[in-house]
Amino acid sequence: MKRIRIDSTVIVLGILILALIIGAILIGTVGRNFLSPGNIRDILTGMSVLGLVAIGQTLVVLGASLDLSVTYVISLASLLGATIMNGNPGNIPAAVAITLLVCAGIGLVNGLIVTVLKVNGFIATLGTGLILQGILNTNFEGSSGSVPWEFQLIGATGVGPVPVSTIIMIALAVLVWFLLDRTRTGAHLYAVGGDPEIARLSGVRTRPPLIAAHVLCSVFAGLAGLLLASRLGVGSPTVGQQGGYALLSIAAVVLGGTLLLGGRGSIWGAVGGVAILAVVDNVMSVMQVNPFLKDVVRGVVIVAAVAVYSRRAIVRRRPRFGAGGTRTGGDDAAKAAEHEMAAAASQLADTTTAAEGGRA
Amino acid sequence: MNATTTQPVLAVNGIRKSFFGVEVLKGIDFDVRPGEVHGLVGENGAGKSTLMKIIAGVQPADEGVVAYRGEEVRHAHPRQAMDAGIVTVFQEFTLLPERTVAQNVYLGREPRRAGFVDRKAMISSTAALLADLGVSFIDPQARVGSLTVAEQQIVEIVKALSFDAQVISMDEPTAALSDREVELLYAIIRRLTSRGVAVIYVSHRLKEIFDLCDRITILKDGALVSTDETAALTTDELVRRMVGRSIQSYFPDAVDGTTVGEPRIELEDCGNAYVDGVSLTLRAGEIVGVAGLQGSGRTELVEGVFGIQAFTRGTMRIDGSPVRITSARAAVRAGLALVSEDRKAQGLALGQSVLDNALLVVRSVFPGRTSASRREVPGVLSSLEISSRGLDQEARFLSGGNQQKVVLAKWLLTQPQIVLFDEPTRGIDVGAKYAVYQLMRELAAQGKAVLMVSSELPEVIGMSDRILVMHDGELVAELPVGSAEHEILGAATGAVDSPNSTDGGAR
Amino acid sequence: GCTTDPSVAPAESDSPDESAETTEWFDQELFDKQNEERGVDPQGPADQPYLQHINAEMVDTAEFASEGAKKACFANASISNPWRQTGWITMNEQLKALQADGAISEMETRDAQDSDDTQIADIDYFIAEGNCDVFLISPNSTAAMTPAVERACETGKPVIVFDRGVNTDCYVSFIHPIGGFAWGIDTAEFLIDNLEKGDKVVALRILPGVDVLEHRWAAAEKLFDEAGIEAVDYFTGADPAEIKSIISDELAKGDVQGIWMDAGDGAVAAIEAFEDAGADYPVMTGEDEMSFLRKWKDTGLTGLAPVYSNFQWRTPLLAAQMVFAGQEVPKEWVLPQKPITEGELDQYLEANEGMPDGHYAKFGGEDLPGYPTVWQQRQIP
Amino acid sequence: MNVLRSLVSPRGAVFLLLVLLLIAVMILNPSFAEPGQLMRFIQRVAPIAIVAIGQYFVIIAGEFDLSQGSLITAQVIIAGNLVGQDDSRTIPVLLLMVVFGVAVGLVNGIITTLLKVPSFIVTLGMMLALLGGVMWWTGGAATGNPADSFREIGRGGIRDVPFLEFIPWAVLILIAWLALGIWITKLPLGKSLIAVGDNAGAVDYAGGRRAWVTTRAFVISSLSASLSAVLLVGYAGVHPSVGRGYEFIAITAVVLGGVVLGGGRGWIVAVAAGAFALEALFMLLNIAGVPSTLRDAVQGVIIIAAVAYSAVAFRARRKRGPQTPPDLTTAEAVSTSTIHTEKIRGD
Ligand SMILES: Nc1ncnc2c1ncn2[C@@H]1O[C@H](COP(=O)(O)OP(=O)(O)OP(=O)(O)O)[C@@H](O)[C@H]1O
Ligand SMILES: Nc1ncnc2c1ncn2[C@@H]1O[C@H](COP(=O)(O)OP(=O)(O)OP(=O)(O)O)[C@@H](O)[C@H]1O
Ligand SMILES: [Mg+2]
Ligand SMILES: [Mg+2]
Repeated sequence: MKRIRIDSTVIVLGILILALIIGAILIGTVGRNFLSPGNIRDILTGMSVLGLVAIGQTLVVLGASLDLSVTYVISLASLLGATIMNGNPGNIPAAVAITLLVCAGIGLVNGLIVTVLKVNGFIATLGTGLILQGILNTNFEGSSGSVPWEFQLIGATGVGPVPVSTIIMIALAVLVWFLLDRTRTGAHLYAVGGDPEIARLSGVRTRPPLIAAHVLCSVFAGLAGLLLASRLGVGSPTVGQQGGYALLSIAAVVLGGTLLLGGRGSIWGAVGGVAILAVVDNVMSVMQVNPFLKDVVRGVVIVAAVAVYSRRAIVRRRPRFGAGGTRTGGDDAAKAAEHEMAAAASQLADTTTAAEGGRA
Repeated sequence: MNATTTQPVLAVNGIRKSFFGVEVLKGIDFDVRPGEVHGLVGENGAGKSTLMKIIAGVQPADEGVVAYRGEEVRHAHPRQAMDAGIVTVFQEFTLLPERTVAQNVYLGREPRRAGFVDRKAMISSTAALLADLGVSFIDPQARVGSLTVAEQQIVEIVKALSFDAQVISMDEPTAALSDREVELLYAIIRRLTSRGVAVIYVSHRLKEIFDLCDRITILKDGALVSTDETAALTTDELVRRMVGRSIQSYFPDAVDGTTVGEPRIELEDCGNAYVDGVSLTLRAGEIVGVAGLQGSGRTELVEGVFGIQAFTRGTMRIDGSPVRITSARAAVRAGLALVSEDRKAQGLALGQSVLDNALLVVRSVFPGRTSASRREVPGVLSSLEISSRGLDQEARFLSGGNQQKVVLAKWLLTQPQIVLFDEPTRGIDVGAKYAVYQLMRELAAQGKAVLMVSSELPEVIGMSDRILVMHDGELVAELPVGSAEHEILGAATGAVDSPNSTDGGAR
Repeated sequence: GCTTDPSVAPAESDSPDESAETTEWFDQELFDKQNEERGVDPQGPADQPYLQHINAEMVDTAEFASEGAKKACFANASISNPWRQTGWITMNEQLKALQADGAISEMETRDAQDSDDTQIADIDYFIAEGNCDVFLISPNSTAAMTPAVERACETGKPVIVFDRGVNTDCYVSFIHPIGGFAWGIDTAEFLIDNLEKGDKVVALRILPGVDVLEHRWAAAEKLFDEAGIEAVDYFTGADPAEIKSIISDELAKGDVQGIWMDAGDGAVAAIEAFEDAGADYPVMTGEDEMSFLRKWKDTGLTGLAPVYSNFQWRTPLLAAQMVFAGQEVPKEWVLPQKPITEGELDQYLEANEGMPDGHYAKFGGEDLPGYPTVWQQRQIP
Repeated sequence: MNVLRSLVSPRGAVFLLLVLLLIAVMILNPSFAEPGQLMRFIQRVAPIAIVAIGQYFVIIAGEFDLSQGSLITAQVIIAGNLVGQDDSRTIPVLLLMVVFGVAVGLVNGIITTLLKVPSFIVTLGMMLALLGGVMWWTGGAATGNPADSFREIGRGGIRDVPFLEFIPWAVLILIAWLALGIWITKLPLGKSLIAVGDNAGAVDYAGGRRAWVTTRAFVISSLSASLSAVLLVGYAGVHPSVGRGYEFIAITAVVLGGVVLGGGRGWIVAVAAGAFALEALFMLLNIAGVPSTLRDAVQGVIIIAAVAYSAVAFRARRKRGPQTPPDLTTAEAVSTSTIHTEKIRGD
């Protein structure tokens, strides 16, 4: 009975595989090995930070909001983390905790502005982003703080060619997948993103899931910031802007098949989207493409990849007839249901009549 | 049945409610008793849905009290009402198309185990609920968007039943259902009442009201008219109280001087992905009805003619000359009009004014005629007796019937020659229905061809000069005026083999 | 099994608290050093400023001496502004010259597009996959790139850093012009000389947080302060529209006698704001970008064009050649950085005739193969 | 009284904000009240107001145009490189810019409508591709400012006008563009655009060419960006950073003007007022001497506050209902649930 629909995550995977194949060939033409450990590590490293941001962004987008403030949250987190650690390994737990708490606070503010003040997510987070930028510029002049060696290991160690940071990112993706799939908050987030009024009429409190999504999004941006601090060894007030993470993460999320209007999408799609971008970037870097041209290619790839499935994602009705007027048999189930429905009605009618002994 | 149990389970007293300073409920008293089906009727905009929403805790009343099991309650969120046992099937679907049946049914109160959603339990209890109703054809794990409208309505009802409800309000649950599913719903409701559940039932199909209800409350313009035992009312009396006047006949006779003329549109063996082998002829001055079960492809038929799902096979002629209509635009240019089935999704831009909606088609297709049409708007609107607060009023604030009239106005302004009506009276009240019927007769009298798709058999029988019946994507029969319901149903269910299905309408 | 980047080891040199205190940009020691270097006559060939050096402490590179054409790997921060673009063109022409000489076989470049994170990955990629004989690194930022540069040093291959520095001295040579403080001193002294006490200077800065730029303002602000010149600073993102609005608003508030810029971008817009408001031209310092020089010439205002010597883009490849030849190179290779004065203006305008507005007068590539068309047409590889 | 009330109403909020900001500017700097200064202010707002007007048409149709900023940059550089010092090229290059603007709008529109890629993504891609493309073409730097005849459009004006002293061309162009915009909103195209934003399905079933209608909105947006580029070339000169971030400024102005993101509602004049309010805010920050590092923060707070005010004031008003004249209230009712439902289902 389950009606099959080509899941957009599958399409994303397809595009990714295509990108990998083309990438491998292109890299082969310049005499390099696509699957060499160094190259794999380059791709995966490229995925880690954006991946973390995209995971958070997915949550917000599922809830039909947006978060443009992630760039500044990332910068702030890298600074907070690095300055609190101040080169002392003993400070790591406190630094991580305080940083994530502050980020959660920013997410909470975003969430409250969006849900309580009813400001559109785009504008709300554009505004908080500006505020954060002001705070960063006022309080930090250039990179500061110092990350102890122990914490730097997170950004520089790997299991074989797989960086620890990627493993952390994937592990968190699993966690979020679990959250979306197996918790009420997740289910309610899909509902609120799909249609807040329907969610409300169904008894869902519409604010908490969206607030939670914003909080988590900022926390994930904070994690990305900490990861960057670990890789950079210092905190930097511009590291978020450097990566253009806000728009790229939204692009990756949509590339991964999540509906920008909310209510549909998956975390794995977003990770796939990030992977596509990382592979494209890697191939272009190895090929030494002109940096300006890289942006052109990125732009085209993003649009083209989304175009592959966006038309397909809008399924209308099941066709009943094939090209020449032949029956596709797609409606057999519904046809069978007709009779079952009739049978069910009469059976129900019988039982009630029997129970009540007739009715006027 | 013991419908006269004295103590009401739910009672409302002196409910008042205003929107933007306009009072839409003017002190309503109303109660339901356990095991009773209480019908709530009234014209479009009478305030039925608003009352339901107040009971459901969706909107607060401005004044008045809601007493549940003898105690005054103030539900600020639908969830509170649901938990207390007051459950509502709203007029608009409250299902998320991207989520599965089980996820929708348990939305807001997913069963949990160790803090996590227990998917297995959710699926199995949804399956159990479905099985309890004898519905085995809906998969709890199917995406709701992939279900037919009727199946979605059943899911909606299942969702309501999944609560341990004492009172279930159903706001036009049958608007999207054909008779088959209505029967199923009847059975479900009877089973509920036999368990002592109280049901508030809102419908514009008076037959259902009389079939099902124990008592009937009539609202008019936000005020309570009467509450009576069903046995004490007749259809005529009910209608008189609803509209304030008596309507002699539901279905006006043809306007004098209406003559059936030349064929205006002819289809020969047309087909697309949804319908096939459609051959029919519509003549000037003729009203042709199309009957069929839900999902039999009637909407696809008119959408095919109108170019929305353009026919990929067969030939079409308008006024004798062959045409290819591959877009709605081409159809409008060729003189067609389609009053679509779903007013909110396809008919109106609800945030725009009455005037802008009325001019929607002219502006889209004949921009050059905009200013001329603009001058005609007041005349057309008043001939349809639209009651709005002015041309500037947003369409969303009109009641259903008035919205439908705006849709009609939008098409009349294009002066169409062939008018396709898809469920023209769905969800509108008797008064507005009558106006629509009269309009159809007038169009016919003006020599236009009218095709009407309807799920209400009395309407098809009462209005049509010929009746076409669809089954599973094909035209299976053509029946003459005055055919009986069982004949139509026979053809629609495929039980009776029609003599010749291919040229059903061509004669 | 676990693999740790071999070089990610506790940095011996830096103690935790040392690098934590970097929030104040002004650094008296550096200020004094650069102030002193301004006055030093550079050593080296007079007609090749890109090979000159100031107060150099030479290091022996015999260990790297070897025959044959070498592969250079260049981790570039970006080419996102006209200064870097001009330099990048020059560097590629220098590469062609060295390839013709047989010194360098090829240069593989990865461009980090202004991202620290990307540049770290770029350097790591070079270490793992690049087969590099020499690493050329133009760091995107100082502190962040330090660990990655150290990793490159660990490979035992020569590392040459230029433009911005790093907090380590594992490199063979660090090439840079005198620096931001010298710029700040040059410009501030010029403005102070040409203005009265109490005059107002509007400082148009590009963006906060970049050390090279911050040093310029840190020095200038201090000197203005001491000289009793009122100075207000703005970040403009180098956007001329923003610059014009800022100056217009300042002129609406009151007179402005001086303009200080930490770049040449947008100088024209700043001057035009005075023209449009009907105000007298200010005393102004821009940069040796052609747009400023040309406008300076047109208006005849009192000006100075400090330089952040663009010819430094030639030096790294030349240094690499010297290293492989076993010649000694300066450990810290301080290139001269002499502002263009009013007297030299015509000379530089003439020399750079036909160059685009975003070109830098002291690009120093006149003797390279593609001159002048490659720069005129701004052919970026 | 009525004026006051509509100023406080959500629809008029932007005008109130503008008035407050201008008063603040005048208090801090009385010379601003001089007509000449005012003209210069309008000249400065013109490029922003024009892109905002273009963005308005895209947003009421329920779409986004993020490529405006990059298009401005591209056009500015095209002008700089192609006109050069040759006056006679002014007209041909202007025509070329129009063609290029139309082409970019068409591509945005066609990919959005025919390939069904969300416009946020299409125009994001366009933003990257345009900027990268033009930088690639020019090697990052413009050759130089174009001839004065070209720059005159954005820089010059009618001088020695009694009382006003100086009327910049930009002011006249802005007035003309706004008038044109208002006129378009009254045309079938404008009405169709807002209907598409409200309910695309209804437009489809009414025989409207939705793809073409929406595409034209993108073309208008791109043309607005191109016009803005022409003014900016004159006002500021040629530089790759001219136009950066304009798409966000434009969207902010549109939202400040009370337009609902998602489409179907909004008034073009309020959008122009939104652009003025935004620029007045920037000016106030300059004049008040707010430290440059803090400006972004102040700007962020004010944007959120202004938009939140409209949203909250609207809800309060909706509850208060009775006191307000019916025509005003109905005009203000911002999207309710049903609309949202249709949108989600419709797409
Ligand atoms: N949210 C709202 N805002 C403004 N007016 C409303 C709102 N909801 C309902 N109304 C108005 O209240 C009146 C009663 O509407 P209601 O939906 O209760 O009628 P109804 O009896 O259910 O009609 P129908 O049979 O068409 O469903 C109508 O005039 C309607 O326009
Ligand atoms: N929401 C939906 N999602 C997917 N398929 C649908 C949906 N609604 C209808 N269908 C399918 O479309 C086809 C025809 O639908 P529809 O019910 O509109 O036909 P119809 O004969 O016009 O019925 P009616 O006009 O009585 O509603 C059927 O195959 C049906 O299953
Ligand atoms: Mg109703
Ligand atoms: Mg139908």
